[in-house]
Amino acid sequence: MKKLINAPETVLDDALAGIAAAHPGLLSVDPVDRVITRAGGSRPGKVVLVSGGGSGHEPLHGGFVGTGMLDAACPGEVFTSPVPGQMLAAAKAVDGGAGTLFVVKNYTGDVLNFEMAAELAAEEGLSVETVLVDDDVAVQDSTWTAGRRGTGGTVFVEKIAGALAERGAPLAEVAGTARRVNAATRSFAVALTACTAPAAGKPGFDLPDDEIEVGVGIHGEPGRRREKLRPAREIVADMMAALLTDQPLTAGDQALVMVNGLGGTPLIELYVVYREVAAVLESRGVHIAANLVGDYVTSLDMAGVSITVCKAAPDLLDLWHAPVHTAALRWGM
Amino acid sequence: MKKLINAPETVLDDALAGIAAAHPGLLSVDPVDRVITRAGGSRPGKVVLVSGGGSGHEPLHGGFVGTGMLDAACPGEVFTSPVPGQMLAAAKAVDGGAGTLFVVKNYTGDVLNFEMAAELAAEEGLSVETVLVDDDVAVQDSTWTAGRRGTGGTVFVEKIAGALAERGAPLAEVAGTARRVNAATRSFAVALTACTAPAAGKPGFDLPDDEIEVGVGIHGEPGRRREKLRPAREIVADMMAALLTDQPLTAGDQALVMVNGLGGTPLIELYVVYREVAAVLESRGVHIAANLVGDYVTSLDMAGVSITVCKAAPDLLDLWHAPVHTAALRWGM
Amino acid sequence: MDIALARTWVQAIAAAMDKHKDLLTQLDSAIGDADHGANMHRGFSAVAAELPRFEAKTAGGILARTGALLISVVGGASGPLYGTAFRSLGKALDAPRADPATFAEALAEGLDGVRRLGAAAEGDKTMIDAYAPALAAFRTSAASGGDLAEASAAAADAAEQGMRATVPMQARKGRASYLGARSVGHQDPGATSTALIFRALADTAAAAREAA
Amino acid sequence: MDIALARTWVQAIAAAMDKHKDLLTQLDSAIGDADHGANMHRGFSAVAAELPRFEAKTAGGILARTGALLISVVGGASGPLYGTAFRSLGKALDAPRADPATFAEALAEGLDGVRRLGAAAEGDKTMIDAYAPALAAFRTSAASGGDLAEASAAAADAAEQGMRATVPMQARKGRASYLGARSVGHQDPGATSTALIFRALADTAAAAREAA
Ligand SMILES: Nc1ncnc2c1ncn2[C@@H]1O[C@H](COP(=O)(O)OP(=O)(O)O)[C@@H](O)[C@H]1O
Ligand SMILES: Nc1ncnc2c1ncn2[C@@H]1O[C@H](COP(=O)(O)OP(=O)(O)O)[C@@H](O)[C@H]1O
Ligand SMILES: [Mg+2]
Ligand SMILES: [Mg+2]
Ligand SMILES: [Mg+2]
Ligand SMILES: [Mg+2]
Repeated sequence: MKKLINAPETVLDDALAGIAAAHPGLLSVDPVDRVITRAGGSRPGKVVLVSGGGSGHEPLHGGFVGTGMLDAACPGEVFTSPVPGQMLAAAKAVDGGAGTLFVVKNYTGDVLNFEMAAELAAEEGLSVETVLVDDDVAVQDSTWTAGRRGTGGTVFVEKIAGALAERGAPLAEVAGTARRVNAATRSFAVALTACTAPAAGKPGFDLPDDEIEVGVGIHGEPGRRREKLRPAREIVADMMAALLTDQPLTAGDQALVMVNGLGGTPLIELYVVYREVAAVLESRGVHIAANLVGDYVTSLDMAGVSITVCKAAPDLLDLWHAPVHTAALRWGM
Repeated sequence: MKKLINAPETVLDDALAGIAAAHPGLLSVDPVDRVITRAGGSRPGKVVLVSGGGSGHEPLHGGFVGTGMLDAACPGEVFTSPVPGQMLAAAKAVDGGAGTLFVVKNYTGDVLNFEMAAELAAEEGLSVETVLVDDDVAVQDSTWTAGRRGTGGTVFVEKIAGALAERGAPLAEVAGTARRVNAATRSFAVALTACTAPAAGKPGFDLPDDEIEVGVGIHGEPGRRREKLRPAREIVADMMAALLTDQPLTAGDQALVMVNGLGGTPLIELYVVYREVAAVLESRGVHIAANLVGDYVTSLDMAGVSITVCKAAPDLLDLWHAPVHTAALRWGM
Repeated sequence: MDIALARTWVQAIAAAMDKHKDLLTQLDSAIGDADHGANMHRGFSAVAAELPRFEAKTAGGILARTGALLISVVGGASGPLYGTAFRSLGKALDAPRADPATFAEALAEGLDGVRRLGAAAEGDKTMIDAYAPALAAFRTSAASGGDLAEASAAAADAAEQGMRATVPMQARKGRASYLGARSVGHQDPGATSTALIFRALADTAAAAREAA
Repeated sequence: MDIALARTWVQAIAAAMDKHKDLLTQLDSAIGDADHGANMHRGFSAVAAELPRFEAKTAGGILARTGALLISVVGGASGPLYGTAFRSLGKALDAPRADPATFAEALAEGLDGVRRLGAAAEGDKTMIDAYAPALAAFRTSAASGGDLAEASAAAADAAEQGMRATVPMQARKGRASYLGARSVGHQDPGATSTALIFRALADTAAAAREAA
């Protein structure tokens, strides 16, 4: 295993120390509770957004803490949901008396731990709402399964709901808008290589030099199926077909689009992919109102890309464009 | 070779089309001349900054075109300096009558092509100055060699000189400041894996699973020597020793620091590295006035990291903090 | 089951997780996210370290504290699930010692806790596929007069059989479900750690009987 | 050397670059940035494509146009260097045809152009290490009455020898210099493309003599 780390056991604490050192004016890091909050403490009267999940997806979530987005993030061990105590500590650290929104990616571990945290928080008198993000169309949804995974759509949910909270909206409205964003958002990912979790020490799967995994998540697991590597245009066509079958976008629709690198894919390839994505949407008459091209929700060193498309109503777009200042997203300030 | 591309021959044009599609309000892309300019054309009376170089280093340089930084960039083929005609087209497209600064990374190809472009531009009546960036201390400088390579320091030069030009400074002053930044900046890089140039189709070198290349550049070439992989702390200690031997920083100095991923290294590792860099500088009493942690000057899909340290005078820091709005760097607007 | 035995059991689990960490991670690597070994190891190492400070008047107290600590240090799916199992099991054991039949009902409470929280059923390819047959075997043995050692040995055997039976299953819960049909052919990591937990119980009870 | 021969030569170079693209890239991969094959191929493909539209009254005109086009499409170090070589060579040939001695002096102008621009000397492990011995051999042959075919054959042999002699050298110019001592043991890509250029000249001249 080749990584720039000190030891598999210390990756998370070392990275947290690095985040603290890199963003002193922006973020406060509690290394004991493992909580990242906006520098400056709680904001009375403002609904706060708290998210978290396993590490290995950087900049998610710590990189989205700041004005106009999250108030706190709690990173778990690599690919392991954080524990309820962390979530509670995060919620209490930033509570402004106006309620807390937990933004939770739909994984059994995240859901169970956030549920427990919500109970603990309620016992301490906080009013908590939870939004579950489940945007990954590679996974079939059904009441009999764990349901869809939460992946790239998390960025849209956190940005838009965060902007609304920043404007002073009440908890129910912030939670409702977060759920609207999630409902309007779909993602799909392919991997060219497996990633290597530090604790495992070797890649999660072997992939021949001419094959890709289609429909992967962000935890290094294999995808729904294996295919031959093909030109980007053909791969993107299939990904967009999966996205648009699940949620048709038609002429005149406005879209928010993210082409997201999974950690080991260089930007030049992401731009090649974006070009194909834009061409597909354009051919349908869909207007891309805003986009992100880069690494936002990663899977350690996995080479690959996810595409996220949100069918965005005007009020959501307006919130998207509102000022934001975090380590990973910044505009308007 | 596993890449999300359509074909090795079309990577650059496809990526340029993607850049154009992704940043419509910010950038204009001329796909024939292969020139990226700020949207909105030339700015009368403003000194313009034009840079360029081989592709494969994204976001460099196109991602640094915009208010407060570059006026134009011309990307060559992967790892191949652009041609004089491109540079001339770029300079003419953005000329504001107040002079042009060419920001050139010190490689034989870049230097020769920009020299020819400068001659052509002079023949067309433009006044051109050139700043050579040569910050890589892994390469020994001597009048008998090609000299040091230009790597991460380019970002500091482009940002600071770009801010000064934005404030209306004359060409000589912008060029002088660019040279001061370069003179105060040092970089050093290590690679954990080779990168694969699309035209070559296979990695540039083989590296055993427990070895790293020390002192690499940004073109996939092997480094100065091969070493065993060690904990990040020890690797960083050696890198910082190389940087600080070449340019000592002492207690009270202000530093601009960049921990830069080479394309295949995930952000969590960059934060681990940043933590060690910050600890070394702190132990010397050096104050990090600002920093970047992320992928800014890459080498395709190479896993590895470069560290860049600029000993920054107050006026340079002030320019660093000035507003900037490009695809890859944005603050204050 | 008594306080001393509960302590020894928990320690034996910690030792087993330490020993089989890589196996669990490897299994989780095939159909999950490669952290189950680290998760179980982190959880039970913390329990083993805190164990001397667990003040309890009942075996249940020890096990409930174990569950609470698992919840607070493990994370992932297994943290809340095993945490709830041990907490429910512990809460149901509020006497200094319990005979096999009583312990069987406590084990049943643990399984119920997992079921309620995770909403998985037998055949979904989870820890339940080891836990449920283990509980059934324990009950049968206890009902026919088996002592703790005998009942636990039967439970451990059944858990291991259940664990192996997860191989051909297609997962419907947890991360492995994302793989759909591709989850078939792999042994479930959580069923494997459950088998380790019952085997630790059997070994502990056998050693205690020998010592007595 | 005349106009027709210049055209054939340039076409032969394009064919050689097409054929040996991967070799050049492989050599550049070891001590450079893996683009020399693509660069030379792009350059001479463009030249071959434009060649029918090169209107020239002299062999030099063809070669000067070749150089200008190389500069405008190749990039990298080799673009300006080979571009300048062909431009200088071409400018020195301002008659419809040139005898071997005149052509030798034109080749010398080409080499001078490369030297002035790149500031490299023999032994620095660059294209000059193939070009300089090739020129010397051409001159010697021409001076002793050799015709173009003979002189070019001698030049091609010498270029190939010079190319091979770059293997043990430590690079002092170009990208390979960054490797320091590690550049030793590898053949210089630019010296290799220069040898291909002289071999193309020798083949072209030999074929022309045969046809005559
Ligand atoms: N809903 C569920 N009910 C019961 N057990 C489950 C459920 N979901 C997952 N599991 C168990 O948890 C195990 C995975 O645990 P672990 O790897 O530690 O957590 P995570 O899946 O969050 O990475 C699975 O192998 C399975 O046995
Ligand atoms: N200063 C120089 N003078 C002469 N030849 C040089 C010089 N620098 C590099 N070269 C030649 O150029 C070749 C590399 O060309 P190429 O790979 O196309 O360009 P780049 O080095 O810019 O990638 C080297 O092998 C060497 O022969
Ligand atoms: Mg996990
Ligand atoms: Mg090159
Ligand atoms: Mg797991
Ligand atoms: Mg090269």
